[in-house]
Amino acid sequence: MKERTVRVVGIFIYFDAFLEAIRRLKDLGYRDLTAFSPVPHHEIEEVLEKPQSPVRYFTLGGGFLGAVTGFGLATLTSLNYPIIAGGIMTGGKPIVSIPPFLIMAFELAILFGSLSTILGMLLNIRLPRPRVQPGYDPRFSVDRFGLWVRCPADRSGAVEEVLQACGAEEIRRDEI
Amino acid sequence: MGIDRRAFLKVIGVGGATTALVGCGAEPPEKLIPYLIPPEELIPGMASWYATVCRECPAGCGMLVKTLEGRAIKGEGNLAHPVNQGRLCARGQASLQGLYNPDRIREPLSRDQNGHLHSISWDEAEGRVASRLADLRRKGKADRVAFLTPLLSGGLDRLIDTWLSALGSRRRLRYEPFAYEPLRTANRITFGRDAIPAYDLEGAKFLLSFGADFLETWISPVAYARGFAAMRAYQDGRIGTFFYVGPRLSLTAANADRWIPIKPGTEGFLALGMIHVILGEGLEVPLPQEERERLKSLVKPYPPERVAIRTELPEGTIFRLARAFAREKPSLALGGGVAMTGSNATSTCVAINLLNYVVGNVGKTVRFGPNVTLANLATYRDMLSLIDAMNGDKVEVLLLYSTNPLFTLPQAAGFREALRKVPLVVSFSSFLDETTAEAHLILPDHTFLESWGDYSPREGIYGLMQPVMRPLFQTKAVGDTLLSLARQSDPKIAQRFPWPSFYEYLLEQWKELQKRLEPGTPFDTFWEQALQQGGVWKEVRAEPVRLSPQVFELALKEAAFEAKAEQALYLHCYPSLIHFDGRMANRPWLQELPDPMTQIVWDNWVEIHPEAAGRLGIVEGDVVTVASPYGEVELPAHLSGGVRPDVVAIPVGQGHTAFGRYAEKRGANPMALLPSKPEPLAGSVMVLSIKVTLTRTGKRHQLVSPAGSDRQQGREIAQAMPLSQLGEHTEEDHAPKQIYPPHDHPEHRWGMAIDLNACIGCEACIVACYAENNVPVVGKERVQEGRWMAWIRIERYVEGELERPETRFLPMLCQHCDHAPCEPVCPVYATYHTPEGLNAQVYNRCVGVRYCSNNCPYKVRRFNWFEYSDPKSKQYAFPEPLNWQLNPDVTVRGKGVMEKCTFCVQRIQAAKDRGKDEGRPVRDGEIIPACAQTCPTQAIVFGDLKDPNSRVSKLARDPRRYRVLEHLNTQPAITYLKKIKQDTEQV
Amino acid sequence: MVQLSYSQINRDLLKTMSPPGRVYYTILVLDLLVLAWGIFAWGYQIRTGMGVTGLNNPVGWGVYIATFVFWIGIAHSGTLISAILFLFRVKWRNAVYRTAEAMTVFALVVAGLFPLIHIGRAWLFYWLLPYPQRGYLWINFRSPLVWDVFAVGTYLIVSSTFFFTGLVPDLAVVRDQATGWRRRIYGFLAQGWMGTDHQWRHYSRAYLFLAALATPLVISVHSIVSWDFAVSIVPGWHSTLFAPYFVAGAIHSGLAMVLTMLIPLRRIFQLETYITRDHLESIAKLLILTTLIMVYSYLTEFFIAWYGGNRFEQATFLYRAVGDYALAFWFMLVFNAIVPLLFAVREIRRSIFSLFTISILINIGMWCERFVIIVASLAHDYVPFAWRTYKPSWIEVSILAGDAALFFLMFLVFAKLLPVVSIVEVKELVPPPVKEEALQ
Amino acid sequence: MKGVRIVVIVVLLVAAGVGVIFLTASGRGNAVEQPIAFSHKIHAGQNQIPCLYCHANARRSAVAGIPSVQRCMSCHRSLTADKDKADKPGIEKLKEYWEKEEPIPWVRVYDQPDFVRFSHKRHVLKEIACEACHGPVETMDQIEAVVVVNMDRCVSCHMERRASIDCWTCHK
Repeated sequence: MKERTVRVVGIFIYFDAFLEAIRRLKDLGYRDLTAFSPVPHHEIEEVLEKPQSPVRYFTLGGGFLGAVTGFGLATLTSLNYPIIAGGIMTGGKPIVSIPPFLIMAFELAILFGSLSTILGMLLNIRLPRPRVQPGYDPRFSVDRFGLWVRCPADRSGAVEEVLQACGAEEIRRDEI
Repeated sequence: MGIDRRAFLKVIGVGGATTALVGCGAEPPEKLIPYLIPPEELIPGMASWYATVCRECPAGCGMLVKTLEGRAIKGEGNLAHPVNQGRLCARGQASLQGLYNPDRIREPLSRDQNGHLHSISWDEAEGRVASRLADLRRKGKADRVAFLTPLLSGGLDRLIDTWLSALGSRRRLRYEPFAYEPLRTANRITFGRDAIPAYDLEGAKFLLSFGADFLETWISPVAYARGFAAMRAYQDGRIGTFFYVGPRLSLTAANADRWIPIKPGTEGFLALGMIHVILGEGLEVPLPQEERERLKSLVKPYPPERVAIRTELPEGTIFRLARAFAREKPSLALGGGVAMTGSNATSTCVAINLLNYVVGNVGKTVRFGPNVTLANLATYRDMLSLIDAMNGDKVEVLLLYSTNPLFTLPQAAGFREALRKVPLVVSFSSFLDETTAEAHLILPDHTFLESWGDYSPREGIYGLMQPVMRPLFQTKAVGDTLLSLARQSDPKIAQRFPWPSFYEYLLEQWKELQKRLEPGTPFDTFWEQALQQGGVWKEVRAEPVRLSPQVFELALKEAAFEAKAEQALYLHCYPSLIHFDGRMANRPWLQELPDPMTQIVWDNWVEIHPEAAGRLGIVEGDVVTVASPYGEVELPAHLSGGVRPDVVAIPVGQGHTAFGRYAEKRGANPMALLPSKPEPLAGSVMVLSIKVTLTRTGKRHQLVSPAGSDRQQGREIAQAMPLSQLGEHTEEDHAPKQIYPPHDHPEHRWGMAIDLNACIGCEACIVACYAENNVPVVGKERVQEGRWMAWIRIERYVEGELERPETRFLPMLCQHCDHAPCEPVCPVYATYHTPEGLNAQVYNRCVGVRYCSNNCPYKVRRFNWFEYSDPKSKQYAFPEPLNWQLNPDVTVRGKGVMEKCTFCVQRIQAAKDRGKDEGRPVRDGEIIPACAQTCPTQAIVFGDLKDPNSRVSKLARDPRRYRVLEHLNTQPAITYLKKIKQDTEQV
Repeated sequence: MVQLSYSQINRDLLKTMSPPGRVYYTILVLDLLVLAWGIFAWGYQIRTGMGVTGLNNPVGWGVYIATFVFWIGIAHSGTLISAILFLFRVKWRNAVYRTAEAMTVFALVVAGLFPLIHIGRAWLFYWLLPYPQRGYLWINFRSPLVWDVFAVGTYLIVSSTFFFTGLVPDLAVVRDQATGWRRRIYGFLAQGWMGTDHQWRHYSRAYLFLAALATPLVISVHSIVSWDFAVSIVPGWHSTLFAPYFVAGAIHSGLAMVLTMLIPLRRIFQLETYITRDHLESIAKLLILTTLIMVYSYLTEFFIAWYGGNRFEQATFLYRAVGDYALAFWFMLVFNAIVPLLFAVREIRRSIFSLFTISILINIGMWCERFVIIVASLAHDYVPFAWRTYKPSWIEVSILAGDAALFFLMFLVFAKLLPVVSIVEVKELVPPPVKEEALQ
Repeated sequence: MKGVRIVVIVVLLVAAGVGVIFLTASGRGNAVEQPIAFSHKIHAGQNQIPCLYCHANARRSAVAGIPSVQRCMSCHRSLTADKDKADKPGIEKLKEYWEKEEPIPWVRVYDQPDFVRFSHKRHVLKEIACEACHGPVETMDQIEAVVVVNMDRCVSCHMERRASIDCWTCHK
């Protein structure tokens, strides 16, 4: 059996204090930090030193897939019913008419790109889920900054101390 | 009473009437009704054709009727018939709508005390007539029976005469509203012949019509149209010249090189003035000296300068006309149309006869011998004496057959009042027209398509009529009714009529004919041949005629015009191409057919020159009271440069007060305005003999036409070229550079060529298309809204200034473009290009986005704005039994679907099918779309453009070729040939 | 902007979602009545046929398609504000983008109905979709209408996604303030959003990419809509100018519509502190730009029609100016290209009244532009014999009204159920509370 | 997860809708009560009467045709077997129709919509077996449309046999 871990929750009013707390905990070697804020702040990311989001690859992949699908769909279906010149002749235009089919490619590239971006985001942040995780404080979405620190139970006191030192408004310890 | 559908199904067997469903839907299970005993030679799904004679006007064109499973579905001209040689006019095409008219009288009717009509049995109806006739005979008053028929000839004509004289009466009148009395009388005066000769338009080099609308209604329009087209065809560097003299720009006039709007009633002076010039300049053919001198003195009072004043024409015109007429031999002057029915009509016709005579046309382009049957007609004066007799209680029984004098006689003649005095009026009419509506007993005849009979439009032509289908209703052929009445009469009469049916009687008549014409042929062969080819014809030689001494007594008087006021305008009532004398006003196809000149549909109007209208403060659509000394009518005004400023024109044929849902309450009947007094010499109606005043009523009436603009605004849609430029050089086609490589048409590339020089704008093609392709009639309001459904239209454009308009006609239909703009815009491939070069429209695939129509530069696509195909719909276009005419080879389109010309793909399919059966390719000329088939002038040619030797390919290389809106690179399959402009200044 | 605290923003902006009063319900009921009438009119049209409209043979498209293009145009400014200005980091967008984005989605929904409404056999609309149909048939990808299906469909999906994505953090705000069943519903909609650094990190990326994708999309959509006309051969339609001209026009009308919607909205919800006169002025400034593009487009169009020497083109433009639809033409010219230039005057672009009035005039003018382009070109095209004019029928008017009612219905519902101003993004504009300051 | 579930449900609904569109209007089997219980099994199966004997027009016309009552009677009048057996109500009925001089109101089983142009002749002459579209008629007592003759079927067969698949070959 592994060592029992607990979650220490610190709630902050002030952003600088909040950042300071993160910085200090990081310096102390705490890796499992989750920062809550009502608005996105680059500073948090910087402090946490997280890698760049991989959502971009989803976008790229989706876009590429969409372009291929769009062009392929238009081309293959045009060749599906061969009356003259391998398809259905309209207005003397070639059966595989590149310019309009590029429009299909473009539109589906955008569509697939967007949808896979969303998909990528959802996969990455493990959403959607029906409800918030226990221990989430509704104030996080209003004006409070929150910090979860997962640490072995015996280290929780030290964490609380750091939080306290940085001026956390409220400190709580959840069993998990 | 409804149609006996069950009985009908017994006949038609499998197939059934066309249902109208587009799209996939659950349909109730259909019944399959087999034949009890299959008729021989009748295979369900295979068409049979029967030859008969069109009886919609006295021209007597031969007709072939296509029937499928016992239903007549399409009428076409009989190629073997000498009159029309395979062509039919718009009215002939519409004869099927007489047969299937929803307002037909379906069984015998009798009028009760309250004036209501109710149905009775045939036995009872005949019994009542028979007993009255017997009664009269007992009282010795058998001569008080009068029988009024239209122009008949052959079996039925003879039977009626025999029957009537057996009864003891001679009051038999063959009545036609347009009986050409002045022409006949003039021929008697000039040549001693009470006859109308054959006119050879084809042979003439110079044609001069004095108000004879030979392309519309005059005598035999289909035959003349053919002759006219041949005369106008480009040959050896020239085309025939045609001048039209008359007060109104009729369709015929519009086809002339020059319309000379002469002062009404002065045509005779022009003719005499021309003779004056011809004789004076020695341009005449050699004439006996004495005759020449007498003629010279006859025309002496008419020197050109005096004629110029009378006719209001420049003197030079008279000289030029005379010289051209004499020089261009043989020429032909035509007269005796309704524009020439004033008080001096006969003398005018005599003058025209003399004009033909002095340049030697008589015997060449005017041929007595193969005379037109019209000479048997009663004159208007005969009608007046009948009216007198009726008023004098000398007519106890009036029998009316297919004639509507109440509508077609001048109302001042008093037929209505006289009719009320007749104790028993019996009508054999198929429709409840005005006169029939006054009858006491109605014994409805079959329509001609259901009847046996024969008709001879002129000497040597014996057209045979056979029923093309079983009678639709409880009607009875008039011949059979007469025979039945004879049988019910006393035995002395009965034994004179031993024939069990009119058919037997007809056979006997034809046995005599066979003895006369082909004594060597067995009768059965003769009869079968006649049935197959639609009659028998024998060459009749022209007989020489000489001037009758009577002619020199000619004294041409100034025409007299009666008027209520000084400022009055000449009234010109004319039979229109579409409605003729009004007998077909109940045909929806014709009602919806735009008048060829004004383009107005479903209506009647008074045409007035803008100048006169401006003076009177009248604008388009103002309802005006037209008042003559004899009566007045209210009609909407239509402004047009097509009449002289001192003339107003009203078409005859509308203004019915009875005659069914389609005919009633459309304008007014101008017969109310005409005088009762006949023309003194010929005894005809003096149609153009009064002046009328126009006053605004303050009411407005929308006159509706499908035409957006009658000017082409320099867009060169309908093109023409001067004769002089033709043959100068032929331009090579520069194939434009294409972005995309051309695509192949593996087997055929169907195409069409339309010769604008041949198109006379008669619109027969439109009706033929309606009939062939189940095109719905939508009604006046819909046309106004821009929802006209015609797949082919005749675009009429006016060029030049108002004083000297040049009219161009352009048949516009789907161009079946190789690069069709409509095709790529369809999201669901409902329209596409077939391997044979057709622009296809698949109705059941169409979702109705209408983009194709927007993108069609020719605007030939038609959208189903309403549900025209569902009997449950309020807008149902084919009320029973009109729906029986529907062509089962063509879908009846449902609402929300685009449709358009298919080049009659069903005919292409049928021809290919025949070819496959016979193991051969389709032959050139084998496929004829409905429009091309009926075209009286053969302006439309269809064929395979891939075959360089096909007629259409050759025409597509003609130096006159052009394509409409060619710069759009739509590459249409239709090549137009430019109209040729005769250089009239040289005349 | 006045310095506000996070909680103040929260309070103020959530207030718009407080239970509505009687006026709201009255408007809602009226709106529903109009909508119901429009639905009835549509039903009647389907039953009887397209003949109940004023459309006819040359004029196959009328106010339905004109309004379709109009709504699509309206939609564009939403994306412009939410996506393009986002990419350019324009600050003033944060307060207004939610409304603009909502307008995009709603406008697309009502616009998307028109192709359905105007087709002759509306019950077969699904034949236009790409799926294997009976008998090996597919749709024709060469048809601009299929491009429309794809473009508008993509646009609707992407902008709804974008809209919803932007909403999620706000939904979490609402969830956290709500109670009972509302909490459960918003909780479900917020999909467990907690605002963790992890979530924000991916979210910001995704949002950025969506914005980046939406930008070319919005340009392509109106280009494709313009190609409905430009790839045809109808004089007055067949023009290479159309794509940029339509995109500019779309943004022009869309910005005007944003003004038309925002001005009453800020008044009703007392959001003057958030949507300030400066915001409105910024939009007005953008409008000057689009107006100049419009002026340029019009002039180019006229010049080419004249200089091109094509008689049909010339006739079409002459007909527009003096023909049956001259009134609409002059409305278009004056309202789109002349009146908005008044915004050059500072007082005018800062006056709420004149902003509102001119925005409405631009809306009218832009609708007239689409009407003139469609109807006047079709009424008089190549063959003079086939010319005929078109007048919308009461059915068309009813359906247009119903469709507009649907738009306002969605807006009314939106205004009460969702935060009309992005709470998160407004907070972003405010510097986070800092201890040093508090100490001072 | 709920969201996923909803997506799945929506996808399923759409699929079901498309399925319904595909499956409806396919003209599937509709055995109906005929006025006379005529058995193809007896005629075509047991007695081996060729199809074209009764449906003679199939090789001459677009319409295959239903045999006339006369044709039925031409056999049944002379068949002595009919006289012996009393338990043949169908034949009794047939004779009734014949005597009343009334055609028999058969109910159509195989039908094509009005917009379809189909010629039996062309197919029979190309020796397409009747069963290809009409199914094993000779095994059926009561005729039933077992083969779905819709555009899928027409086109696939036309493609296989390299017959024309031009729309206007079959649509009018």
